[in-house]
Amino acid sequence: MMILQTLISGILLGGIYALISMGLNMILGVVRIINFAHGEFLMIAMYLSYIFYAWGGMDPYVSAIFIVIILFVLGLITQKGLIEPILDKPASTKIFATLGLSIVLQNLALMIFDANYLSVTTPYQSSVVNLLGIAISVPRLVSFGVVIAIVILLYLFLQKTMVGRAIRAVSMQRQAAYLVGVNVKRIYLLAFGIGTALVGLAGSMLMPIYSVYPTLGASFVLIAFVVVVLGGMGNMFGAFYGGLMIGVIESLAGVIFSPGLKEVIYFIIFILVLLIKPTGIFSKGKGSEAVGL
Amino acid sequence: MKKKWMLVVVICVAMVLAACGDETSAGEGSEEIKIGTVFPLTGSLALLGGESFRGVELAVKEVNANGGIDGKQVKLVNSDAVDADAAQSEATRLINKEGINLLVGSFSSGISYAASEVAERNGAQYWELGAVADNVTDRNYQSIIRVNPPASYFSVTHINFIKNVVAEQIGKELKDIKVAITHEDSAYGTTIAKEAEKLAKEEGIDIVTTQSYSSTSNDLSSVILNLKKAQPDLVIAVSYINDAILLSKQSEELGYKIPILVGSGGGHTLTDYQKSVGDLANGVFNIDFPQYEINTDFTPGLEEFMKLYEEQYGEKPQSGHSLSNYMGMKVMIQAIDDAGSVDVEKVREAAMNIKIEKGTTATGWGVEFDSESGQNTAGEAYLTQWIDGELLTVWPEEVSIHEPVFKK
Amino acid sequence: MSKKHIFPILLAICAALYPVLSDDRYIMNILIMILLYATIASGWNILGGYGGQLSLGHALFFGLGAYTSTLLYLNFGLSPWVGMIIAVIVCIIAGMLIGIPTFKLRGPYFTLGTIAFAEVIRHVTLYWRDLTNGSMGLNIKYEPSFAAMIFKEYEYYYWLILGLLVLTTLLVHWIDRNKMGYYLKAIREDEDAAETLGINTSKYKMLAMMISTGITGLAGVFYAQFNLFFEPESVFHMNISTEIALIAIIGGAGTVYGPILGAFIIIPLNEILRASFPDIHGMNYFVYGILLIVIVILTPNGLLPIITKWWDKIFRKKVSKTKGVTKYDLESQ
Amino acid sequence: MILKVNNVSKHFQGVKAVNGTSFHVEEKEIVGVIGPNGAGKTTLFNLISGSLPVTSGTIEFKGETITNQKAYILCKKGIGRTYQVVKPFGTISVLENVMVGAFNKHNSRDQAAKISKEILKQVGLYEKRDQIGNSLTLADKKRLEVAKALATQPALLLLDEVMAGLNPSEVKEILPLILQLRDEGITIVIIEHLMEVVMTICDRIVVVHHGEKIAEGTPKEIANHPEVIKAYLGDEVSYA
Amino acid sequence: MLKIEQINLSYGEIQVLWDMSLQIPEGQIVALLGANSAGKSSTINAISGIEKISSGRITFQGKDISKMAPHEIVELGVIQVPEGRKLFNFMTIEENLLLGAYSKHARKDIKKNIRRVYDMFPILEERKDQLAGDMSGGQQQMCAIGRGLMSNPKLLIIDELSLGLAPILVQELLRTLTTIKDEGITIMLVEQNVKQSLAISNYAYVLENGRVAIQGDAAQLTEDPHLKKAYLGM
Repeated sequence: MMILQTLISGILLGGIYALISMGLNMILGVVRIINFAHGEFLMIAMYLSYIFYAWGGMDPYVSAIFIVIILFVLGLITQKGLIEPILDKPASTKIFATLGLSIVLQNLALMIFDANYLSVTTPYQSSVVNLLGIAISVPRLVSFGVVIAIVILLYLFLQKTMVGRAIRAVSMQRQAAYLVGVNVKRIYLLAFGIGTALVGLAGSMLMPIYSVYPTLGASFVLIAFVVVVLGGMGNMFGAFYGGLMIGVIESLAGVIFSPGLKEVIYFIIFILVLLIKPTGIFSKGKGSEAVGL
Repeated sequence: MKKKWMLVVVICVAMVLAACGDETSAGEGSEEIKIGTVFPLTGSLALLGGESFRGVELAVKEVNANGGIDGKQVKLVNSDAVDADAAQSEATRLINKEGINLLVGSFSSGISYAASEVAERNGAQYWELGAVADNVTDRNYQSIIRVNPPASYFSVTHINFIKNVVAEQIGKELKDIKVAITHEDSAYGTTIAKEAEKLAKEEGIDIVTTQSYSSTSNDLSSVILNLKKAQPDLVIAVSYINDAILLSKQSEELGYKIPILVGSGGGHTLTDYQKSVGDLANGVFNIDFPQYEINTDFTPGLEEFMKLYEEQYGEKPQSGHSLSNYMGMKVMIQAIDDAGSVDVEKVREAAMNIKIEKGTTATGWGVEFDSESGQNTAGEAYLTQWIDGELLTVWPEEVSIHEPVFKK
Repeated sequence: MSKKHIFPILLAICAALYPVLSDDRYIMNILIMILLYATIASGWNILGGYGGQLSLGHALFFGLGAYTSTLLYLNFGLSPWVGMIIAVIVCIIAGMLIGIPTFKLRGPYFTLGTIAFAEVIRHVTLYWRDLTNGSMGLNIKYEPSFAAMIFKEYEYYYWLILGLLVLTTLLVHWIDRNKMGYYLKAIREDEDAAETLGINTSKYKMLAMMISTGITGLAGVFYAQFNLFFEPESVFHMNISTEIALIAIIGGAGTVYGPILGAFIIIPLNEILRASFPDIHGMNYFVYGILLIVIVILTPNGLLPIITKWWDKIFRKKVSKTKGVTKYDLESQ
Repeated sequence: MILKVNNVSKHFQGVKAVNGTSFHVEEKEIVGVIGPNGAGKTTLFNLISGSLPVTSGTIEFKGETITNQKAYILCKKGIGRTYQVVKPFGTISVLENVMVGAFNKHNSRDQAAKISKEILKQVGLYEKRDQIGNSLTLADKKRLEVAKALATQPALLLLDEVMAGLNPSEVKEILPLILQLRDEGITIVIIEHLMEVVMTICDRIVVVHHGEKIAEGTPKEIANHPEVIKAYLGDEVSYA
Repeated sequence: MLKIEQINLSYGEIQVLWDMSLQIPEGQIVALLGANSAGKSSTINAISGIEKISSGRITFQGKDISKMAPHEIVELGVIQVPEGRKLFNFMTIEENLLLGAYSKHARKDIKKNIRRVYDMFPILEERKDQLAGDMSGGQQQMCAIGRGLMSNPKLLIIDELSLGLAPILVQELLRTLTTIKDEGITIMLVEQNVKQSLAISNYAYVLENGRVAIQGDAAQLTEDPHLKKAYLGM
């Protein structure tokens, strides 16, 4: 029972990680930028969610629609203003530009909101469904449902629409994408926008569960990297499986060993995966190598 | 070769800067008493660091409004000590550049260590008003004075509470009571947990499990599942805000009702905690510095402080950190007043001679310094409880305004 | 002694004389920090700048050095002077052990691998309280003595770290002028091509790693003895790793003096910004972040090459390096 | 016999890039390897120089089996090579580029510099020794490739299309250089598309097509070999 | 139809095309021949807008396309089938073909065009759900040509069609090209395989070192002794 409960909690937690990581992965796979400021976009989304709640009395699940749009636009601005000019610069420039962005956003939040932990109160925030003796938190279940929905929608979008195919095409074979008439720059823009919009959605889903504070992003971004590498860089759905895996590993490690060793264990797994199958456990092999990272 | 020229220039510039530095530090002898503050105002410790600083600010405002010390106004020279490194550098700046030899801080033990090292080395004096790690005063530095009670005092209250109140309430022998400890693994959590474990052992209390975790952790489900497995009668939690919230929310989510949860300051005191977890806060105990819903007969001056705070900042205090820093600062001011100088040795001597009875300060603490370590031995941590959304002081009796409530 | 060595020697002498001229401890403290970070960044530079292996996990070795010597001192009373040697050895071995797996990774994978290793060690340190005292950190009691490497006067620290930096710079200078430097640069530019020119790339990367981690560990020991207190967060945190790399990159990675220049920019900048906005919490880092972005975008190769170019333009009328190309092209048509 | 390639194959995920090729090279010979694009010539070089492991077969150098040894070891043993896609060390100077190669046999910087300068004079890059690698023209980058390989002081030099992309006058400049190297005792295997070059300087020619050797012989024999003509100009079929 | 006038192209400081001019008349197959690195790929990348020329002019149906972005040029109907196929290896054959119709003007004809491609290469229809990366070289080349046809091309530029393919297959593919030409699509054939390409071409340019060295009617060039010399040095 205990193990089952652990597994379920792990899977639900993994859903949250997956939601955050899918956006990071989209950006990584298509634009080929390691976005160290990804966690800060999550933080922004949660602050926005708080603002909608505190000033407009809007439930986080309702304001999610606006937040996704706002974050999408923020993503476009970031890509256009910061990322596009440095695409041809050396790796160190890319790393420190996004690291710089994360510092800027973190402290912007501190200046505006102070260091307070802000949270929303919803009637369902501590609701629990009991299933055969296993307790399942309602907001976590909702966010897991949203993750599943997003995975399906993203799948349909990427597989069945022309733009979706173009996004995959750019991540696989940039030059040929040009030759079939894809406006590659616009695809970058779109991918970055979708990536931040996804993390915006993640923020809305997290708001009933967590509080928001300026340095919140830092605690999620490294996990997101682990998830992405585990699932396979640029492999859009690998992030989903990777997220679930890390969630379960984290829960199990906490119960079996000690909660203080969770991070150690998943970082060791991360290193092992990097060494044994750097393309990620869930990649089809050469696929993510072709992504070029 | 040309590269080296650049270095010459850079070094020269640095030297010129250095020369300028010399001049400014020479300027002293004004009609002000300058005191340097070392608090984390940004970064991850900013929330309570800022709250602590406000207490210091208010005490100074108050004394200045009353004519200052011997007619001299007190001027705070502030610094932002985000972490131990910054504290080291800022303390050095305050002492050597601003020519200040009295420092106060700091809320965080790491910052306290770093700043007090600098004070010791530079012949300055460092007053700690909030950090709780015992080790800060265990070093017997002549430069350090601490007003607030350290972590081990928290643990004493924890164990006394179990011994004197809980045992009777749940109808168990002391040795049959199962206690679990969860703590975040920074210095604050670790010290209190370690002390509590030690004291519990002395009292023969059974510690069934100790769970440590990183305070930046996003998920405490494994901690909670481990608690669930251990089936304790009482859980001592040492948490910052984020993990305090997670602990309450997630145990609810995982269908585990903690029988008696006793926090240890930090997160469980904060109104943010109560706001985040809502009704789940009700019934949660907490051991901390004095809070505001307290028997004011025992804490004269508290109401004035509250008024002053709201006037100044337009909101209610987040936690008792501001209050204890306020009280500590007043002790410091008194010491300077008694010494009639800012000479560190005189101030220390004056401080060692201060004797204040318990129940006569805004925190209810008394003052009696241990001349070896510089630790105030008359301070104490109180037990509060969230009752209907309010953090009421419930134990010990002299400060309580409500009986401890136990859910059956 | 040739003429070109005069300037650095003159400079080092000037720097060494500084404490005689001024006894401002605040400035001295900042200078010590600058020299410390210049040393670490110079160490990083060997691997990251010359070898092109962008490590963002160097804090690991900084902390490892600090912990090794301090634990030996606290538990066995071993003098940090001896502890220093042991710390360097420990760091070199750790560097090797980490190098073996991570050098199989290239580009961003390598960077992420180094971050992961540093995180593992940070969390292990936090967890393994019996050995490391966990997050409470280690505190050396302030009892000045030469054997304990604790000095009352800042001058001694200053001279110690200056000496360390000079030695490091000499070493980097030597590497720069010798086979190893050429090989590392070749590896940075193109590993395959380097291999076919007879370079055992794994061996040289490993060598660079070992030297780099040794220096970083040494600096860690100094840091422990200077601050007398440190905790896992203050030595192992990723922010330290990024700051180390940033200093080298902003100054000019892959040049002898770039990291020193970088330290003279970044450390004072931090201090100045912190003092500039005492009332708006976060403003200093906000500005720092913006400056950081602007600098790395405008000068991807660091400031040193640019400054050198200006210098040339102003003081020397040397033919620019690219002029030859056009001339030759005209001929070849 | 300095080099012997025995029945060597290289498969990439089922694609047979090199398929059972055998040939040998005598000391001080210039051997040309020709064949259409994608015939597997460069892969063959990668196998000989140790840049890629073989799938099957053996390679012998100076009578010693060297199959699947690491590239840097082979370089130490005396196999030098150039890349068809030039790989200059872009941000360091031309002289430094060549010195990297020279360190293969010399540890002292001064000596490496001395040798490198001589080689740069030989290939005609001496005047540009202070330019950085990336600033060179394609022709000069090709020269630099040769110079780097030469600096390792090889006994066997593998030249991969060093003349592709050069204009006729540049080609004319580089031909005597190759002959001179041979006279200095270096054995040369050369992949080349410019038939004019191959036909004039090679002692023998190996023709590969679809990863297999289809012909071998003197330039004259090769020029009239029907298989070769077919491979190059295609079948004599007309559709129009 | 396509007119290249005096273009120059450099990669950084390396000039690869020197005052190159050529013309492609509508409804013909024009071959662009030459050894490796002669400038063939640079020429067509300049046409496709992937490389930006430093001077000169490229016009397509009278419109200056030298400053246009690649996707705008595709929109005009100038389609390149790149060297080495460059398929999207982890997509199915059908998805590859569909992506061919990415440009706006081609989307309305998706159904019609995909039918046409499948009729032309029945094997592609058989294997439409397989990953492109798993196909044989010949099938991949068919897929690449098919992808080009999906874009409703007016001018189809085919780079190194014969690369790595068996001669019989090359013959077959070249024969298909004549069919495509007969449907009214102009073709620019970039090839190393001289005889076979000349056999189906109307006109040919031979490049050498970024310049046009020889040009003329295909039939005429076949007999040109220069050509044999250029290729075999005989």
